Amino acid sequence: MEQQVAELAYALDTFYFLISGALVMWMAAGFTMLEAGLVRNKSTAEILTKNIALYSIASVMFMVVGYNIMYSDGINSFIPGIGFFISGDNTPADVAAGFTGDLSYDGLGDRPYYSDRADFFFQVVFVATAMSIISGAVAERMKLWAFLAFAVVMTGFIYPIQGFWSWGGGFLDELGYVDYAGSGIVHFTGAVAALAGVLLLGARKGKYGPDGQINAIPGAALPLATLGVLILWLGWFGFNGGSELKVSDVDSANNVAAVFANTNLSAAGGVITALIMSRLLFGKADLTMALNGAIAGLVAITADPLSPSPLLAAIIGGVGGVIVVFSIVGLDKLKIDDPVGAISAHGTAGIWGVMAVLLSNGDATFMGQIIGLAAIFAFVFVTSLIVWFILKLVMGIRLSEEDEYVGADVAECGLEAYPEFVKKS
Amino acid sequence: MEQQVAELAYALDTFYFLISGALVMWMAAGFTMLEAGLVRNKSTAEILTKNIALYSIASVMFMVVGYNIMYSDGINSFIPGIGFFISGDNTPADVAAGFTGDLSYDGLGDRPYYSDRADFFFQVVFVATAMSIISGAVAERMKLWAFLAFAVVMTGFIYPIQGFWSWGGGFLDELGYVDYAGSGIVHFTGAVAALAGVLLLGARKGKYGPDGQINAIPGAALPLATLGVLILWLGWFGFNGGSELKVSDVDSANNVAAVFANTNLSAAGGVITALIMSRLLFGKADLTMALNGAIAGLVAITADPLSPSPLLAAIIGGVGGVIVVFSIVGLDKLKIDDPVGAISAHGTAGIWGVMAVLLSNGDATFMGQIIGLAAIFAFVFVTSLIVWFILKLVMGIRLSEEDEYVGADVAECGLEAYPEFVKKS
Amino acid sequence: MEQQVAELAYALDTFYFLISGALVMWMAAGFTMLEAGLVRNKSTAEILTKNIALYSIASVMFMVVGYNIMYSDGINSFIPGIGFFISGDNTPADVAAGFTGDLSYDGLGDRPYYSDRADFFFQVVFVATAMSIISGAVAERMKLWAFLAFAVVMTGFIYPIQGFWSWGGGFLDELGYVDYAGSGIVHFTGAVAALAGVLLLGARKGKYGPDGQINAIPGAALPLATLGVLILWLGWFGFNGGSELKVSDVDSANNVAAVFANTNLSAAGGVITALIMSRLLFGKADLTMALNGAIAGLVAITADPLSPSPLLAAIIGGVGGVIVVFSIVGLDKLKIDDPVGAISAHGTAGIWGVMAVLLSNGDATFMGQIIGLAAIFAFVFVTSLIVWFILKLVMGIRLSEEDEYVGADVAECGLEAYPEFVKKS
Amino acid sequence: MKMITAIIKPFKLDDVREAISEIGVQGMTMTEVKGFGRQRGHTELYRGAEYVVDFLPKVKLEVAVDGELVDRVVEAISKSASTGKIGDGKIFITPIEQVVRIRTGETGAEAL
Amino acid sequence: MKMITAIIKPFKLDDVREAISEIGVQGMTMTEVKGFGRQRGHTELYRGAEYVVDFLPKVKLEVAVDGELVDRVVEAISKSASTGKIGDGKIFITPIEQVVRIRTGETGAEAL
Amino acid sequence: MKMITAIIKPFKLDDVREAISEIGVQGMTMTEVKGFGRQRGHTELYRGAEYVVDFLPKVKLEVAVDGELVDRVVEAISKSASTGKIGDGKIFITPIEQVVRIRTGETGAEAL
Ligand SMILES: Nc1ncnc2c1ncn2[C@@H]1O[C@H](COP(=O)(O)OP(=O)(O)O)[C@@H](O)[C@H]1O
Ligand SMILES: Nc1ncnc2c1ncn2[C@@H]1O[C@H](COP(=O)(O)OP(=O)(O)O)[C@@H](O)[C@H]1O
Ligand SMILES: Nc1ncnc2c1ncn2[C@@H]1O[C@H](COP(=O)(O)OP(=O)(O)O)[C@@H](O)[C@H]1O
Repeated sequence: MEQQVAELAYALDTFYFLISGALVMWMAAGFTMLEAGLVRNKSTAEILTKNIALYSIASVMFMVVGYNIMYSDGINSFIPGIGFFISGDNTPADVAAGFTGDLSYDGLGDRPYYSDRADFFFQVVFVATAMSIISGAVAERMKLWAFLAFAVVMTGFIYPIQGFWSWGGGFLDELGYVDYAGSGIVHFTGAVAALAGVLLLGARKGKYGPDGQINAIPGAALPLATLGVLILWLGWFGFNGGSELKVSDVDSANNVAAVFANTNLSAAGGVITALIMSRLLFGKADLTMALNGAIAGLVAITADPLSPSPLLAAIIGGVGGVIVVFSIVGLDKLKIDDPVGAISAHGTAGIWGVMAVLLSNGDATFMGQIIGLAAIFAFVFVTSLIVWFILKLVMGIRLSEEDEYVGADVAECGLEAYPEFVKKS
Repeated sequence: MEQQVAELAYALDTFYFLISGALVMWMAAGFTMLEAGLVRNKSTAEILTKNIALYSIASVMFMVVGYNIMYSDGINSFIPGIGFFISGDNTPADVAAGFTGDLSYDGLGDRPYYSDRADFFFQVVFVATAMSIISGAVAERMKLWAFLAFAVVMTGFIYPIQGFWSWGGGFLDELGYVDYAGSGIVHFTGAVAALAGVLLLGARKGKYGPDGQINAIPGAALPLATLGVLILWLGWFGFNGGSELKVSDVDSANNVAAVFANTNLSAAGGVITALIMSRLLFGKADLTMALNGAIAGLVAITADPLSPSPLLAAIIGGVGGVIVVFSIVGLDKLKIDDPVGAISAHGTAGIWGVMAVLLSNGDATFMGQIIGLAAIFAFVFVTSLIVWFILKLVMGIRLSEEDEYVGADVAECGLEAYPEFVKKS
Repeated sequence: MEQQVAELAYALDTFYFLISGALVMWMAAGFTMLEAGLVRNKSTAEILTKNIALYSIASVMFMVVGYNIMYSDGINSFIPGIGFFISGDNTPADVAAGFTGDLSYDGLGDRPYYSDRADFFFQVVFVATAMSIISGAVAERMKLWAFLAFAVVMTGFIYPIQGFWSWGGGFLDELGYVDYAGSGIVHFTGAVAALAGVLLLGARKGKYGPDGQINAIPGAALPLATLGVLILWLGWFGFNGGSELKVSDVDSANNVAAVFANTNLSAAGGVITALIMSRLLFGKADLTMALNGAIAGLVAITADPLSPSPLLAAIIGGVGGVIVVFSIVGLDKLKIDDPVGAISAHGTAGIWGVMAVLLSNGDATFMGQIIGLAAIFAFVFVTSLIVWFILKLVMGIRLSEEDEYVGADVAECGLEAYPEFVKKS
Repeated sequence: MKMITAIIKPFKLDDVREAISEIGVQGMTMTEVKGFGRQRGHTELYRGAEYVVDFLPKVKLEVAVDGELVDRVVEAISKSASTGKIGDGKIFITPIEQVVRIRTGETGAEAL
Repeated sequence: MKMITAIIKPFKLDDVREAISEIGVQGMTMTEVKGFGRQRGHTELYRGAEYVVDFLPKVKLEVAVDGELVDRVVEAISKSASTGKIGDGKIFITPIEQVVRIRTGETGAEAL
Repeated sequence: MKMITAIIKPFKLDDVREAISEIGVQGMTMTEVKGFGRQRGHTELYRGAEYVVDFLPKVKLEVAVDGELVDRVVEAISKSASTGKIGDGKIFITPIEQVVRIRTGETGAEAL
């Protein structure tokens, strides 16, 4: 029976991984809808195109090279190795070989306890998530093909290299940097690459007035934006829930359950505080702030959705909801134009999330967390800036003024997102 | 191996719970889209705000106090106890302790067989469902913050108290009231609270003419409403499928499978009959009736999705689809204005569902079902009415006439759901 | 413990089936949104009605008779038997009886290893998928009730009969036709029935000009179309992933994982090549082509998502993405008007998928694959044509010119999909 | 023959239509327009940034009437469209030289 | 110079545009409007409740033409817009005192 | 009193509004229209099929002004709406016989 029990556990963990991965894949739809709802009509079809294309590019690039960089043996703990394509999977014999009769995490030893291919699938959707964050921040003014070129480099190299540092066994792992499902490794990374792009790209025309005034450019379809956030919320159960990496024993199952409950509560906390903040600051219940609040809550808990009590999880999310509102207003003051609030929700809230680990997780150290953030920032910002800059020289990254005025949809995709609806000019 | 098998079963049941709960969470998106599609443009952003906020409030309030009321020891079988926050989880030792080598439900004894935290997560999304029902019925004219205040009381106290009666081991449980996944406990409850609110609130301006005529106020975006119903349909597999509470042995697995198949067929039956009814009564295939028919079918089967044969399940749903059409038309005659048909689909069809248990489930008694409905109605209606009334006195529950004319979006949220689209005035 | 392990495996496989089936059910929402996004405003509510109604009819008809045809004993290997309604499920004793202690597929013998009701549920959503394909191709000009009448025959008889040939143990199965999850059996079948309908129905008024010009009729809401494709993408993990039919041992689990990864990569490949093709051919990145490319990639891998390496999977999808672009342009040249590209994405790409099996699966033969396609085409085309023709005689299948001009929404459903938005005339 | 063009508040449309119909005018054409005038727009905050709404939604009604009816129609519109608050709108009277009913080819007052 | 304003059925727009272009008129301006007239709206049922559609979608075409062309344009519109059914619409002719082409500052017939 | 009707490029709306306001004109009415003219539309490809966009989005501004202001307003519009490229639009001047302010019943120049 031992073999059977080991196989069943392997099957359950693999299935759990795959379902988690499918939920994370679903986040691609969440970002797509969120961004399509928060840009203007005239940039909607292009942002849709960008999102479905970036997901596809991420999938292929990570298969071709990224996965093998991130989980390489590594030349040293800073420089990963390289490899191509995806190799085979475990055999029943591998699985049975080291089985000690103990299903718990500690009893695993070196034994493979889930399918490698399932692991690849789960990882591939993470890199797509990081890339999705970027498309929103540079929306409405960046050239489609320049963006997709950046996606090739980001998902094939930049993300995997920094991912190697923590999850591939590199120096951040050794240093004790704690980041359960990737507040820093995924969300902050995406936000930093976005920031580099936005700085080079500049703001949308008309966003900032000549005498310093900040003009609102309302999103065209808030139901889609709301749907997007609810999709992300659902997908996040896979993102965080799957990051326990095991469900097949009592402790792991309890952990996964705690992660689900905390993830939900943190998002809820973010919504509530962001809504209250916007009521206090602006006098109205700004729906888009509540939406960003939800994401901020989700990002904030992602660095450790396991250790906090449910109450603390709600508070961590709640603080995230406050932070995101101030961050959005603050970035606008700095004339950093982020149409969907991605840099605030994934970046600023990501920083908070990484530091909030210290509230409940004894394994984390202040220095470890700070160094983790600094390393990610330095590496991702510099490499992204270089890549954006090269693209700028080679093909240009910004739409011509006329194309921006007409809209990326007609200029880049040759069609309109809502051709039959009469729109305000 | 015994310990391992017990742990694996625990893990599988926990995972099944969590996935079911995630599907139920997804119903929040379903309600949001359904309601956003069936209100007018000018109330859309506000209904989105309400939905995401009510879900968040439900999550937090149930964590803070609701869960501990619903599953308290109880002062007696009418009055539950109270407690706060969520406590720890089972240990591997607890799980192994009472393991008899029998995985079936009967063999469980007192042994915990799934994570308590997963149970909390599964329960928390149910209370959000009940609350979501209400937002649709009071849409387009209720003040945002009054509604959210009601949500605090409903999800923290009213729902948990009546939930205690059946699912927490209170007097309805003792009396033999049968309600598998909550046609009464969740859906009828939501509809009754909504009814109390609507009665106090009155109809939308222009809905009923001076000489008794009933004016149609078409929903602004039927694709969103349809998406919402399909989301609910999917989520309901978690709602009903998870309510078996166990999947880890042959009988439980078969039961869960039967619940999935029956839930699907009942919804299908509801669509078909509602569509035919609307063709017969109105001469056209009214899509919105088909949508309400799907929900009515789902609600109707929820009180017992296990006992009926697949054919009977389709019939129970089909009757639900007929009932909902007449209920919608009937409530309009009574000048009870329910923009999305929530009271009919969850209330009237909920009554039918609770009584339809008698068709196939020998454990249910006519008196037990009737008393269950009566108790829920009496308690929820009276308490809700009181809360709505207090809110009316304290802060007012209805938008000013001008705000209602301008629309809740601008009045309450300071933005528009579709700012760039030209709309009919 | 043997009994327990067998039960646990049974439970896991049943749960895996149900979750896979739920994901496939979700594809109904995908088709609905895709089609609602690609038709014009004035046909949107009707296409929504068709989609929710066809899914319901498929569910009921397959329960009443289709399932019993498809999985009948068969009069011979061409003519299936008939039967009605759904019978009972396996008992714990059945499951335990033949348990050899070997969980692998080969060790199963005749032993039931998952719930029959779960199997029914999984199958029922497949027939709905086939039917969904049709609604898009005949959109904007077919009468609602004629379409629904066709759905009754298609889901109750035509699909089950040809399904019997391969999956019910009929002659295609004997002949060695290899079609893992149904590129041919489901997708090509749907496309062929659609083609028959379109040929009888003719093109939408204005689609083809008098002197051979082809006029574009842009879809009204591309965000919905994109959402639809992302929903389908997610649902396809259930469609292909569930078609392994087992997850509970190491080999099966690895297979399911490989299927997930390959399905994802093939879709990604289709997006990338379709986007590049549209850039090369039309000068712009046509989003709708990228969307059809995703579906073509998914359809193409469906005939064998297990044997190809990840790289080959991406290539198979990539070829699908190229094929679909040429197919769409080609069908337009033949004046075959398919508003959503269903015949190309499911039919042409389906043919490619069935033949692409030969690239990696040694069990498939050229003749077997060809005969499979030919048999499906011949049977489905002829029977569909006859049914469409009878419907044409009996009730008419095409909207009157005036109704088509006004739009199916007002003509058939008596309402508008977006009544408040101002639309271009 | 005159064209009476009225810019009114959207929610008064039904009242105005009824008032005109009562006088016996059988047709009119309505356009959704945006008005800028003494009734100032408002400033909204969206994500903390300002958002000025200058142009307010108005409805433009065009009614072609025969000379003798002009005054009565103007009066009917004035009364039914008035709320007494700023932004109630304007009525413009302009000359029409000829009218043709497309269906019949009728011209002049008969074409109305 | 005259302004010819035609209210027509939306699906006739292309025919009318072609008919006018053939005469040599080079420009026109189109507005989506709603018409109320002898062609009555219809009553729909939505969820069992009545729903009166009073105002029907129409297209308003405005064509400024020099005096001599007026009759030919009116005739061209009349013919191409006619279906013979009620609701075909009207043509109004009104005087224009001056025209300016913004780009060049040209005025009068040259500005058209 | 005259009605000045200008067909302009949509993105010039704000400039034109400001230019007119500066002269002291207090009100105007804006309509979204589609223009057909020398500025030809373009052909798009959608799924490989052609798609001609004939009518381009324009904005129609209607400004009623008292006689003396007419020239200044026309000039202000001309200047502020001009890009020098084809399609800049036209200005039409037509007579108004009477104006009424609905709120007060004022007529003539006072009603503006
Ligand atoms: N000079 C004008 N020319 C054209 N339309 C005008 C003019 N002045 C006002 N309007 C229209 O009339 C509407 C109401 O005018 P406003 O000055 O706001 O209030 P009131 O009508 O009470 O004086 C404006 O929104 C605009 O559409
Ligand atoms: N007196 C009027 N003033 C302005 N527009 C009118 C008038 N009468 C009719 N119209 C416009 O002409 C359209 C057609 O008129 P209607 O009376 O329905 O049919 P017909 O043109 O065949 O007489 C109306 O929908 C309306 O837009
Ligand atoms: N004869 C006309 N009558 C009415 N509107 C016209 C006329 N000619 C042009 N227009 C309007 O003016 C706009 C600009 O005209 P166009 O010929 O394209 O360029 P330009 O104004 O530079 O000559 C057109 O889009 C149309 O709306």
